[in-house]
Amino acid sequence: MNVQVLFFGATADETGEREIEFSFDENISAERAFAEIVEKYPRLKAHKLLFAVNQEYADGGEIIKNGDELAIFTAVSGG
Amino acid sequence: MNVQVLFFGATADETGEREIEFSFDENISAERAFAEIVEKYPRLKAHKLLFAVNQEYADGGEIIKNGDELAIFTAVSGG
Amino acid sequence: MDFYEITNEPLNVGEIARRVVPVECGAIVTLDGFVRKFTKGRETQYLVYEGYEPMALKEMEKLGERAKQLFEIANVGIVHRLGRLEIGETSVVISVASPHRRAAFEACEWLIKELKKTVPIWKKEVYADGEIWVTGNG
Amino acid sequence: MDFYEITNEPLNVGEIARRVVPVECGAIVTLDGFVRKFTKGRETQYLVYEGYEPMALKEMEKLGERAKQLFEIANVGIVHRLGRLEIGETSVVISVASPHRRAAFEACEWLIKELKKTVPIWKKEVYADGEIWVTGNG
Repeated sequence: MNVQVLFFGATADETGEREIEFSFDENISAERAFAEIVEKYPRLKAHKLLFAVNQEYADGGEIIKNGDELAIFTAVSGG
Repeated sequence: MNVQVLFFGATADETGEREIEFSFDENISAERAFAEIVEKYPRLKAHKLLFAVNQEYADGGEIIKNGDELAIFTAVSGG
Repeated sequence: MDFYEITNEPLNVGEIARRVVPVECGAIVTLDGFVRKFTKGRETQYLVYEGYEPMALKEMEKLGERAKQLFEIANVGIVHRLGRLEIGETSVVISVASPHRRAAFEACEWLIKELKKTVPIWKKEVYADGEIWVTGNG
Repeated sequence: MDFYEITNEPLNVGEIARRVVPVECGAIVTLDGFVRKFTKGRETQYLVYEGYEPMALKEMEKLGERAKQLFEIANVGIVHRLGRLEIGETSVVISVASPHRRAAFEACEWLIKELKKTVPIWKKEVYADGEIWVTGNG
């Protein structure tokens, strides 16, 4: 099962990526999915991270489905 | 001794005047001066009036001088 | 730059707001007061604002100076329009620039409240069947 | 009309503010956030804003809907600019129209505070000797 993972700002700089494809086992939770991604890009651990699934803030309990859009970013600083 | 007296909005409508000359005895207080003006235009008594001397709100104790600019108007409603 | 103006021309809110910006500031709060179509359920056709101009300018400037003592703000701009105003036209713009937005919100709200109490400008509401000079709450 | 937009073009504060005006309203309060020259004493050359656009629009709309539940306001408009912004250029405009100005001030201040916490947009400050992605306070 494949998902898209998006990075922005500081997380895009740390990973060198803005958008990647990532494969997971079926029925993985958001919490585990994001942990796997962070393991692949350990420099992300230097930051306090926020996570979104399908353009909504994730609480970790979501079950990731094929084709979902995940995003990892730092605390927002717009305005 | 002569002063100018200005009316605005409702007080201009009540007096039919926007600007008049008025004569007073020397050393008259603002309180007495305004009372004399209101006596001449009794329709002003229908309103809660505010008074200014030389473009400053008057407390009544000011001594009116020749050439002063007096004004009588109702509670302001700008904005 | 602070400024206090009275004009018979239409007001450009954005242009007024930008004039209060110093380089060290990060936020402008602007109040844009305008002509309502309905006042207490009655339909207004248009408004006429009249002012005691030299005194109104003095009072506006006093308010700006007082606001700068009371709040941590950098600049204040107040522009009031006089004459006939149609529905939806801006009658007054108050812009406050400050490094921290909290002070700008507080000062802007304080300024419009005080302006309505002290600045000698009067509003006449014109209806289909008559007109009335609005009296403030003193 | 409520509206929530993200754009790469310069923002016209007055034009944005006027779009939130319904006929029954009497006041618009507008926050105009812009690029400061100095941040904590360090001189910024320019800023780059980046956003997760579809999510940012959703979050902005959620804020507007929540503000209309919390405050007695009529309309909300939020427009955020992205891309490179020079000193003094407007990055965000939040306009709130309401019959009574108190609610507009409160809602506008609440909206900018919440926007800075929840809307996925990031600011990079560029100095003469480096650049940094600003991290919010969560």
